[in-house]
Amino acid sequence: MAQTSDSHQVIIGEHEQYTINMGPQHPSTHGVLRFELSLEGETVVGVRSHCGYIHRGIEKMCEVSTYQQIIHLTDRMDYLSAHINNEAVSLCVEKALGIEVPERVKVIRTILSELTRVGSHLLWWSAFGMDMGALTTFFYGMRDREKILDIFEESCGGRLLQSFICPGGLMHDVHPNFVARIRELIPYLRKKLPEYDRLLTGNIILQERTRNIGVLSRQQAIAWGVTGPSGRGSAFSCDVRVHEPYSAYDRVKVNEVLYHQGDTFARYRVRLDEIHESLSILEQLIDQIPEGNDYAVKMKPIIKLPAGDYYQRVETARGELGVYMVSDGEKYPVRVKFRSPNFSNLFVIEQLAVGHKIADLVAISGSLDLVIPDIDR
Amino acid sequence: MINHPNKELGGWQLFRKYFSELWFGIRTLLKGLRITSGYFFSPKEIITEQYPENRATLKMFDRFKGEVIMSHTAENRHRCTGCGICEMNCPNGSIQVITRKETTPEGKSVRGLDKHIYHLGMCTFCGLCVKSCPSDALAFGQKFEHAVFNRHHLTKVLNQPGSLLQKEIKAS
Amino acid sequence: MNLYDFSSLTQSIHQGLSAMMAPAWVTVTEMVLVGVVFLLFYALVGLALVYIERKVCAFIQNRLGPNRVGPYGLVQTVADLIKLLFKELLMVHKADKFLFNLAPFIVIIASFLAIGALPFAKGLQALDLNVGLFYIISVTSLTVLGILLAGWSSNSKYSLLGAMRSGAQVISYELSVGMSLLTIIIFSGSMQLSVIVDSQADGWWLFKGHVPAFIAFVIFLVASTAETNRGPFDMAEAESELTAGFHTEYSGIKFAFFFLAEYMNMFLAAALAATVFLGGWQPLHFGGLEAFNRVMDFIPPLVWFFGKTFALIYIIMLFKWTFPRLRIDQLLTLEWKYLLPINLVNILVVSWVVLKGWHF
Amino acid sequence: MNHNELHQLLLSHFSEVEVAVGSQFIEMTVAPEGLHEVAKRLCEHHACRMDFLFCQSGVDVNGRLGVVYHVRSTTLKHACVLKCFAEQREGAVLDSVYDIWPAAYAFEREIYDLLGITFHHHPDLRRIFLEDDYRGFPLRKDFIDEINIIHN
Repeated sequence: MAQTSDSHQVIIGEHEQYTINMGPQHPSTHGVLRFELSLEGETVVGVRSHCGYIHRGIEKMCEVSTYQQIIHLTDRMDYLSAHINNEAVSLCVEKALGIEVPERVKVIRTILSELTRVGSHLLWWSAFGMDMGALTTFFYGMRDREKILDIFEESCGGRLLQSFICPGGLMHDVHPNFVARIRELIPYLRKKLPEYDRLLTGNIILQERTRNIGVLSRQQAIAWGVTGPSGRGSAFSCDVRVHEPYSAYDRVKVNEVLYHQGDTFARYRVRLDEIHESLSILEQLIDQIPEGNDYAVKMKPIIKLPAGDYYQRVETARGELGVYMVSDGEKYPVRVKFRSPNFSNLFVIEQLAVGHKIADLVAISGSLDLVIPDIDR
Repeated sequence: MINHPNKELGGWQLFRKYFSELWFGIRTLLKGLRITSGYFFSPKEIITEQYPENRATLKMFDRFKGEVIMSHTAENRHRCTGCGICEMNCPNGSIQVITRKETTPEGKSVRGLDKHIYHLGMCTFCGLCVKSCPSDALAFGQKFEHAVFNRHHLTKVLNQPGSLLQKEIKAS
Repeated sequence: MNLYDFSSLTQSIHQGLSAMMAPAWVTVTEMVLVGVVFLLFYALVGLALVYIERKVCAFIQNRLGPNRVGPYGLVQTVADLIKLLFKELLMVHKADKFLFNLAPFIVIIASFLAIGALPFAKGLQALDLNVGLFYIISVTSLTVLGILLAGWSSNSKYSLLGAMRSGAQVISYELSVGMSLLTIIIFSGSMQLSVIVDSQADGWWLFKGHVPAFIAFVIFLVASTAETNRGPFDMAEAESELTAGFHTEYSGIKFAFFFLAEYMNMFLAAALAATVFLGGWQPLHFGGLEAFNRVMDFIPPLVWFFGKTFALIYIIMLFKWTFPRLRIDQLLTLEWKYLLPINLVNILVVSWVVLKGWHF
Repeated sequence: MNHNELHQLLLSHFSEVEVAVGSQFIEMTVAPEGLHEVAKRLCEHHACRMDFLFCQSGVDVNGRLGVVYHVRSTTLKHACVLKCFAEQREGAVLDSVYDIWPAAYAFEREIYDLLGITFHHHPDLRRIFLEDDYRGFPLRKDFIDEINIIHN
């Protein structure tokens, strides 16, 4: 098999680069995302990310949907923060109509959002462990997330896509077991979380692989619009729950988790700490659900927003979700734009990964917690 | 395994640092091993559900959204007036309501339900049809084993053949 | 100790055969016999290990593991093997056909060769070379050749990256494996595996050799895990980075060969560690506890051998399912900055201990 | 800085721009030629310091294509909206604000892809979601897709 002809001569230069496609089907892109890597040996010298493999045109679909129908589309953007996405649209519509939802609804919405956040971060932890090669974490995280999904299923009827929060309140009242189940969940998770730390956080291999890898400075985070836990790992204080409280966040104490290192490990720790933080928010709220059974205000069958444009920000598990709605007073919106957190977080990877190894790229993209349907929408 | 440049450290300190790091590393690894081996030796923690075997005991939550159903009474009567609000509310067009002219005993001509067609394959379980139904005719069923070999089986007619409107509900 | 001596059995087979045919034919027949037995053994151990690995990881992960095919899923691996046999053998466009097909065989032959020198019980050893230990080390390191060929001939960048990683890794960790075994060679004064095992009749080297032997044991476990490309050192595969590393392009039975060889290498590493550090088929003996030692003697040596081996395999599996994967540069740092220097110092200490006669 | 103060500030500093008080934000409407300059001042002026472009949306309202910038100051905690409408529908061109807010990199590619507004000086203006040979811009109101869009 010796190749003797001159045309096959391989020139071995000092800076020989080659291109490799990571994705669209790749175990660590968590969906159909493609990184076009330029490599020198194992070192990444350039990343170009290509998305759009599952672009469904949700924004276009919203233009032919009534405001109630938009809700079920938002479930499918960032499917790990389905409740929070629903809440964003509901809040935007309510703001436009000038409706004040009952206190009880606000508290329940907040509880659901925090549960979603815990569930999402648990799943992220599982998947991040997988990315790093610790295969067992996946099952531990999933096992604990299952408890949260059970709570959702009992109240909302769905495990992943709930369509539960709707303009005007909730689709229906929460299940009578709702409070009791959350009261069980909090101590259970409090018991299991130190286990996560012992298994993965403290592990020397993980620390070595994540410290000083993919350092995102605060300026970079702001300039590129990296929000959520990824931004807070770079000391970018961007928690909408703190800065612009919505629903019932104004009555609870929310400690914003901030780390200053900006590396992969900082982003990792922000997320784990946020689970603790969310649990403490849940603890504060779970006793505050007002008595009664009003779960929604009466809405007209066909909602027509007054003409104008409206913007609502909420904090999903991955960052700031913005809903920008333009209405001309008809029953369909003229334009709905979702400022999805992952879409902004993705492109910063092109800076972070350069100069690191392929294995680090996996760690960095894992620590940014990308959910591809949210990027593509 | 840490690769810090420690030029200012003396030989002995470097030596101590080397071993303290080594020991730290080993200790963290052992901690992890204790957790996994702990789970290995505690079979009570196993959470796998043996699905086809536990079918008899497997019960979904009451509100589980398996499919849209129309409940019928023992006399084969449903509550659907055929108003078509569910069809209007469905975001995916998975519901088609086909009505027919009916004549009441009083001789009045009213609209009655002929076929309530439901495309399960297109349904996204948003719950708008169930919520918006003025006469509570629709509900969510608990069935979740929907796999079929032919896509056409996913299109269902929700009202049973020969079923009539319940007496207490006024047709429009 | 004389309860279970297989040498009389093998002797009688040899004599029976000699009475029937010419010496040359006797050798051929014996070789064929041994070959067939080892092939069966190889397949059996391979299948068993795949099953055990799945069950172990399932229990670690709060799962049940395979439980559909056969009782407790025992036949699952056989079913998988049948599936792999029926799968299409894919060939990558412009791949080097000859090398592509050769690579899995090199890998599997390398692991197969080493079994011959393993002492399973007294007298139950196909090849009792006087350089047995050396033979096993050299033969198992042939695996890397197959991996490199597989990566190179696949005409795929992922494969090539995996193969290159594997090359760097195996060559470095080979040093540590050899060095840690060197301590026992110094202790026992021989490279012949049967002699090493016999030298542990009154106690295993792990216990007799003080701390240095323990350090060597730990280093051997780590280094041989790395040498067999198992997690957390599975750079060559690195599922989340390189999809499947060097065997990305392989399918069907050729993939199964790689798969089987990986498990066989793990078995070999564990068996070697058990033989050298834990006394091989020698039962557990404590000085002064005659009654206890008697009871231990009654347990057959094969049980001892496989018991020790599988205990070590369990530890190696636990490594894989607990730890995150290292990065390639950290992997090499671990070897060259930690394992190798410690190993060298360790050998010095061992020589000192042996010179002074401090060991038991 | 509260709503009114910001309004006064913007009125005094951006005399050439139309500043209005919206329901939620102060809304500024700027002509395409002044866009880049106004954006730069918004970002760099010591009293504005709008350093965080948190949303940039392309819109097609009243038959005009435009871009809406939602910007916020991370230090002074105030936000405002900048609107800019292109002059014509076909071949709509605006200046890129990538050099001011790098976050615009992705947003502008998305707007280019779905609404067909070209951005001058964008480093890598390609389609982001749709394939490169796709014809038409789906988010435009006059976009017609007989096959895939169900009109109710």
